[in-house]
Amino acid sequence: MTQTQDTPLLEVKDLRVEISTKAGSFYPVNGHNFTLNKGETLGIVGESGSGKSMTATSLVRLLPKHAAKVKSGSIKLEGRELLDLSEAEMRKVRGSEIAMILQDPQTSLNPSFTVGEQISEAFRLHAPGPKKTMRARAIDALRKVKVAAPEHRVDCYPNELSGGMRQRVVGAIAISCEPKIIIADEPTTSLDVTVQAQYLRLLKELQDDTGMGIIFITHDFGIVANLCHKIVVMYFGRIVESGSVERIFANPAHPYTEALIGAVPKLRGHKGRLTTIKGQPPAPMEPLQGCPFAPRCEKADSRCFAELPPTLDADGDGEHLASCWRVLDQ
Amino acid sequence: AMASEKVVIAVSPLGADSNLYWTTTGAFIFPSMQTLVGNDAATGKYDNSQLAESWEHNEDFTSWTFKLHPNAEFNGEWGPVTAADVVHSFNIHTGDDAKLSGIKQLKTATITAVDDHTVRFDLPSPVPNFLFSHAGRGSLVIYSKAQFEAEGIEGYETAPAGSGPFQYEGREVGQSLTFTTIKDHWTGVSPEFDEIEFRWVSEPSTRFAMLSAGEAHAVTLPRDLREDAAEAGQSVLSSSAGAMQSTMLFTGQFMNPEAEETRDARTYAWADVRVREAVNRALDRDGILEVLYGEGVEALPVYTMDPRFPGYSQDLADRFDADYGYDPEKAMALLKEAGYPDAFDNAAIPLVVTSLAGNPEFAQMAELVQAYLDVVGIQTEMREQDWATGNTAIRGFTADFVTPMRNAPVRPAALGVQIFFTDQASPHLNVGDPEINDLGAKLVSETNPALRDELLQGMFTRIFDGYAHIPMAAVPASVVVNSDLVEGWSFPGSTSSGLSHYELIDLK
Amino acid sequence: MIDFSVNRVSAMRFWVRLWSLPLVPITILLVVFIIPAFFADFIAPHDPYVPNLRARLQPPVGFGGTWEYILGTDRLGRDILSRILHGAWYVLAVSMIGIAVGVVVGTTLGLIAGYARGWFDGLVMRLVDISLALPAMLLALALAAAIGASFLSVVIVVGFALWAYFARQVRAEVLLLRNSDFVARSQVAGSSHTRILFRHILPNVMNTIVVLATLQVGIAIMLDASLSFLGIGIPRPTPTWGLLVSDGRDFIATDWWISFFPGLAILLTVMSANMLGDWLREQLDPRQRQI
Amino acid sequence: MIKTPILEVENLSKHFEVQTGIFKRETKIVKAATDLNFHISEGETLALVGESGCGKTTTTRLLLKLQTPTAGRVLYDGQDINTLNGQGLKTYRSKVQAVFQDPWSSINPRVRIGDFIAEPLIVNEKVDSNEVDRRVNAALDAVGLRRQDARKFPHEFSGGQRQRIAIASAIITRPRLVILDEPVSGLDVSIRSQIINLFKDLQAEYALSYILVAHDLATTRYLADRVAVMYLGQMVEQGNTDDVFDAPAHPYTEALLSAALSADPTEKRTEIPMTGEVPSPLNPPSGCAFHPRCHKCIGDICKTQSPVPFLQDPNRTVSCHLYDQ
Amino acid sequence: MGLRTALMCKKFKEYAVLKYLARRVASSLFALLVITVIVFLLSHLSGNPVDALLPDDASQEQIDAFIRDWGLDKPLWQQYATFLGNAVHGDFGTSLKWQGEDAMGFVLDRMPATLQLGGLAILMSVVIALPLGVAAAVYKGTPIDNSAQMFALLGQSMPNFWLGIVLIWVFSVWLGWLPTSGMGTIYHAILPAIAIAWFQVSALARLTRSAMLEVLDAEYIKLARVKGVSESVVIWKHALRNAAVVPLTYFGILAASILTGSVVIETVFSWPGMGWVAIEAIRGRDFPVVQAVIIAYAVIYMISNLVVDLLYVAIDPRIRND
Ligand SMILES: Nc1ncnc2c1ncn2[C@@H]1O[C@H](COP(=O)(O)OP(=O)(O)OP(=O)(O)O)[C@@H](O)[C@H]1O
Ligand SMILES: Nc1ncnc2c1ncn2[C@@H]1O[C@H](COP(=O)(O)OP(=O)(O)OP(=O)(O)O)[C@@H](O)[C@H]1O
Ligand SMILES: [Mg+2]
Ligand SMILES: [Mg+2]
Repeated sequence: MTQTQDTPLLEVKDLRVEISTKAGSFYPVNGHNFTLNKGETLGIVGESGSGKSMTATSLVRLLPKHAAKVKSGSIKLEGRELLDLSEAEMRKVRGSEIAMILQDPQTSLNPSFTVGEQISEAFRLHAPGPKKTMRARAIDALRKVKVAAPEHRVDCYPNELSGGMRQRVVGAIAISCEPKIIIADEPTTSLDVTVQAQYLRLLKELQDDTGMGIIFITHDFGIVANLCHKIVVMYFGRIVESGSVERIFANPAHPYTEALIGAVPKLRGHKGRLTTIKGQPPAPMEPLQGCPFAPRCEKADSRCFAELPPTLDADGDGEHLASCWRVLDQ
Repeated sequence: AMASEKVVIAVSPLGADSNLYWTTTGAFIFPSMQTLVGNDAATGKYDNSQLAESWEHNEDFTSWTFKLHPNAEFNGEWGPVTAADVVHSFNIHTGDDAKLSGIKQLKTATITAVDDHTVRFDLPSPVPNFLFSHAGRGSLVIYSKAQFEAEGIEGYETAPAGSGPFQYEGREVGQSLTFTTIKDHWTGVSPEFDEIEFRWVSEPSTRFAMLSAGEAHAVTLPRDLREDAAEAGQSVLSSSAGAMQSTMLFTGQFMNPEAEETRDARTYAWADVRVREAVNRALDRDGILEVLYGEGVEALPVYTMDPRFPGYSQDLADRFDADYGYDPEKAMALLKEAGYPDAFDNAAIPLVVTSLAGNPEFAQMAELVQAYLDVVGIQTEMREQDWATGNTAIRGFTADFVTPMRNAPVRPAALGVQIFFTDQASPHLNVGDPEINDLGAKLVSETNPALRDELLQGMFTRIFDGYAHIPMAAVPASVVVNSDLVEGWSFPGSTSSGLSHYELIDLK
Repeated sequence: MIDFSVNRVSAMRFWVRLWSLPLVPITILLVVFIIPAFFADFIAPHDPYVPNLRARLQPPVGFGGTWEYILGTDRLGRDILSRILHGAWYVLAVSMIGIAVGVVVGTTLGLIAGYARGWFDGLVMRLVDISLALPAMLLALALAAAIGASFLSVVIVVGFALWAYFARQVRAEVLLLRNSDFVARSQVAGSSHTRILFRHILPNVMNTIVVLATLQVGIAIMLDASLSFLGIGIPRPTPTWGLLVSDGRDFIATDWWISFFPGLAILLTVMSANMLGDWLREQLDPRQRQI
Repeated sequence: MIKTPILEVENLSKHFEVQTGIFKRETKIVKAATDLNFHISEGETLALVGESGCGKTTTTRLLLKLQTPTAGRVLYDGQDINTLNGQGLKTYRSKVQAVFQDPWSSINPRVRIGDFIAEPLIVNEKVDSNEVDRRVNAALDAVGLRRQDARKFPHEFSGGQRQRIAIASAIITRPRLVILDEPVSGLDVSIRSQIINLFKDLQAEYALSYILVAHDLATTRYLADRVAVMYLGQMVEQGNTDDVFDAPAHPYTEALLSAALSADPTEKRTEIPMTGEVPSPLNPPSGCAFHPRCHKCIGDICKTQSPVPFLQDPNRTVSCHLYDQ
Repeated sequence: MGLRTALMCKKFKEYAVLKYLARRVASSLFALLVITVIVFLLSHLSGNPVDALLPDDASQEQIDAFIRDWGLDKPLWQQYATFLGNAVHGDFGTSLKWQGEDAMGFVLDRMPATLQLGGLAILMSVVIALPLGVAAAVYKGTPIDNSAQMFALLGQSMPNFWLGIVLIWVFSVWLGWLPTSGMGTIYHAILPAIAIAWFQVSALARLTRSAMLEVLDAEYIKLARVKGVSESVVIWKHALRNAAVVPLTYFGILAASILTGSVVIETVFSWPGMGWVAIEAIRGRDFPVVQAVIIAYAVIYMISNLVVDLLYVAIDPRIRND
């Protein structure tokens, strides 16, 4: 799993996104640092409201217009700074270089247009051509994502398809222009286990074919464990731990990560009590001192309440980072 | 005038929109139609400007003979106007579907064509005012018999041939009615424009706007707007003679001594003459009339009495100020004497106001009257109802203190007084006074002009002295013309719309 | 599925909400509508009914008029300001009672129809159709003629014109609510239909009713004005705003103030009521669509 | 240990008529539940699993008497619940409670928490207000909420707390059976385990029985004693959880389990690929409903004949032609 | 799907449409029946045609003859039965006020005028309201939004007759751009259409705004943006196509309000349509025409609702292919 490339596919440095509302402002993305290499899958996990989707949308610069904006940091796609691009240039990047798959297959297709129209729109924007070839390419794309009878389905409206098929159409749109990165924001939460398994298999195959990088946002540890190479764990707008899947599952450095893993029942194995995390995450605008997880942390001491822990190297090789004072103690 | 000019007159829509004059209570068919007798534009007097060249009657007014103009002819190739046409018109005007009020007299008559150009009407009883049925409001209009025979009633419905100075051109139902000028009319009168169009526009302000925008040459407007129009530089033209009288009437048999037991205190508060006088005394007529009609409108001593007709009593006119003058103290004293309001169960006297098309003054009049009555302590209650509902209420005697009404005084006094006060009237209008009824009955058979005058005066005096109603004003008809387009126009105010003699419209 | 989480969000921002109270429309409503409605007797400078023939057609201050008659006088010399102030009560009464009639009838029918479904639902929906298919104005004319134009007839017409909207909206909402989990839970708990209807469903449609009612104030006032225009409104001399505007309409080009100021009162009141309604809707139920 | 069944379900079916097509003019039958047979005993947890739309919720609604079955019976203490009335019904209502999936929509936002929790008590039992308060407090204690919370409104609580409130309300009448329809899928990962633990604790304390509907197989395995697998309205397999999970008998159960992802990267899984789409319940396949997706389909019999339940052992039934012979 | 099944499907769909139509028409007919009863009763309770049509000094014989001619002496239910029997054949009797005119024929003659005006008003309100609502939604919370909402609100806050008269004075008299009243050229229709439409613009624009806001929040809009679709295409193609369904549902009410509005506005502008007829007829107690005109209004309303339903199906594939 060692990627020996000089420039990573995507490099995010010190990214901060600010949301300002009438009630005040806060940072749902607060100093993110991570990289994604070719052919790699990065999982972003964390509980609801921790800023996962904000991270994803800031990468394609589609933050809610008036409410949110990137405050600082850099997003480099193969060394090119995305934050400096004009809106028109950015539009070209979207779809053709970075694609995104959204959470809900029920609602992420436009109900008023046929599947074919929606797929070929993506083509047309990046490689215009006559209607006929567009249709042919849409059918191709559908075939690629293993939709049965694509010639027929291409003229269907989204409501005529099942949930799993719809999600595959969304996938077809995403891969239509062979992007370098696909960002998938909880793409399977509303799918059945069996359908989910099919879909994940499909994504893996596509990744193997094209070597694209995938950023997978989820709170399902099953997916992370099965699909991802690297994990980023978010809590309250911050990355609290990052590293390879194996290392983090085997040896979580942050108590939050540890608790999350322990809270999920295993399909096989013990039936003892599950670990729980007491309380709830703080409200976005709550004034905080120290580690935001400290109030819920079983292992917090006075230092945790006093000072925000910096990002520390957990294993000493720079591959496994965590922001917890306990790392220093190990 | 310009080469091809169309005169546009915007008026509020009449009750009915029809070419069959006898079935309506008023219509704008007149420019193309004629009656036997005309009205002088300047004085309103009967003249021979219409189809009859001359007329005469026998001693006791039971037989009237009319001689037609020998050269009169229908427009549109329907030939000369003959006695046969008059007979034919008489027949359709007295048929079952006839609704015209003015032809009531005709119903009892028999008609004879004496010769081609002479007709005679024979009446069972003396009718001194018979000319009224042939001139002005609600009179016999002469249709072409030839057209009827050729085309039937549909012919009249689509384009009735008349003998007037204009030819019927067409009608947009609910919208307009158009006539074209006849270039060589048999009377020799020739309007200086080519077309005339009547437009039905309900909203006075829209009519005013049409006038101001130059879209209409002439419009009828409520008094207030007339004033405004005059201020804006338009000309207000009034009819040469009074066109309308307005009054308020009490209803019920309040002067009938025999009805004493059956009337209840509420409905018959005014059965007491003191209350009636008090009501009259409470009103500042000068103030009201000035507000409502402007200057120059005359107070009316007795409704249906008019200087142009027999029965006019100068004495009553002279006494009017003294007997009906504004005197709230006296009014209050009278009411106190009569025991009002304490002696009545119900203090509120409903004041029913009907908002009649074209008479927005009535609403204001009612408000003013109510305010004045309030001052002397008579509470009234206002019901704004449309004409029909108001009439229903009156007929059912559910409206007690009643409606401002109007009627054209071109109706001879002798007719009017019967219609509004005696047992000849509709039941609800009959005040039930034996004396008035008695005089009225005598009047019917009396042919001596002097005696008739005396009888009428007697009736008027009785009404006047008994405070049998609340007379308001004699009002001329008026029209507002665009002063940039129209020089002048005189009309006597003898039709239901008040407008006539369109051929006399003088353009700039 | 109804998103109940909005309640959580909006409650959290209670103070924020208070801060964002739409002060302008509320102030206008108070000054133009509510206060005059109750205190006209004390604040009106003149008697609204008594004509003063000596002071006819005074223009308003600033247009050649005097402070005696700030907004001018009408054709009969009555003070426009006083008439507007006194008229407020009638406008308030007509709109409130009319809306109340609409709310009570519409909500009751909508509630039962949505909950019981079946033939009753079908019947109510047909009635709604019928009521929408009859232009309110024509019905008003016929009704006014039938029972006579009066305060009562205007209230009935307003109520008739509005009930169907309430019935429809409430029914639609009840249809959603009756399938909601909390209703199911209450059924599981063994609650009776009445208990479910009045304890669980009705409180949850209250928001909608309040919002809709606020938005209907404008429609009610407009309807009242139109009825006056047609001569079948509250009878004169009651100075309802509709009548004032309607009476003055002939003089828009000349003595404009007669209808302008009552018109302005209507405009301000309706606008403010609508703005308040919008605000309420946003606060109470952002998903509610405008009808 | 032989436990007495609380609830016995016999040949239970529920068919819906739905209008489809343009303008909803075509009536079709959705067989949401067909010929179900199962029972639940004192202190036991039975899980219903299966794909979306297979009829799990419908089944629970039938048990809760929210809908009336098309055929079959639900017996509570030997009595058909659809013939219950009066006191019998009240007893049933107070002894069988439910917790639903969505903590946001299952609590009336306009009712105080205390009143909400007390509702099953108030409508079913004659109790005075002191007793109500006492029981509400006890319920709040049991689910780990503060007593002061009774005066608050639902919007003041988070999802996890709301689910606790729903649970408090469900246990206030001391029910014997609580039906849990996806009680944790609406909750965040970090909260989920709290609630799952709470279910376990309550079961231990009150000897509750649970019927659990869950998407998540891991949660099912964790909580359930027995599991019933449903496919398109039919019960395909039933048995003790461990038996079924360790050695699934029905091909569908097998495929379902193989598709589940374990939150353990070291665990190897062999996925059994299922072909084809999930069929629409409006047009269920003929014969065995699962045959178009089945990897063990044995030919015509699967396409033409519905399999009958086969009793492998007293605790285990399977409906598959594989076991017919 | 084989060709045969496809064909069968098509046939079935046509059949379904017919069946649906039949059901809708039947329910509309029931509504109409109820309306006839209401209308019949109301107009009979509301004063006597005798008083409207005969002069105040009409004689008793005249009145009697009139009553006999119009069957006003029969019991009410008999009058209704006769009325209904005739009405089914489109025969509402002859107008009392417009002599000799067939009541329904007369109303139908006026109908094009009203439809023309109403059509223009609908067109105007849509043409103005849609962009306004879209702009307000896209620029939510900005001055554009505020002024759009203000403009819309203004229309809802002015009595329409008053607005009509002001329009006449400003645009016809003072500016002299348009004719004051009457019917004729398209120019005649502009002012009355504005007077009717402005009120509707408000409701429609606000509806469009809220629908757009909802749609703009939808995932598929995000997806379109993610694809790299430009903002204008996102708004006018992806969003509006879906948002437009919501205002469409409002069309039935829109039609009703426009009809109601036309009653007043036709009077102000002397527009000889059904509204004008309605008022004149009711004022004149012209039973046959009153009945005909209200039924005609109801029919227009119901047809427009039916059309909206069908349109709805045409526009929204979710329904079309359900
Ligand atoms: N448009 C917005 N305006 C204001 N705050 C927002 C907006 N969108 C998101 N937020 C806030 O930003 C924070 C992060 O939200 P985000 O959607 O990224 O969370 P998430 O991790 O994706 O959660 P979930 O798992 O529920 O999708 C949350 O507190 C959320 O309330
Ligand atoms: N009231 C109803 N009318 C018509 N069909 C219904 C109704 N309720 C449920 N169905 C149908 O019955 C089938 C079973 O639905 P049910 O809700 O029981 O499934 P489920 O297993 O709970 O699914 P999920 O996991 O998605 O909650 C589905 O096809 C559903 O569409
Ligand atoms: Mg998210
Ligand atoms: Mg379910």
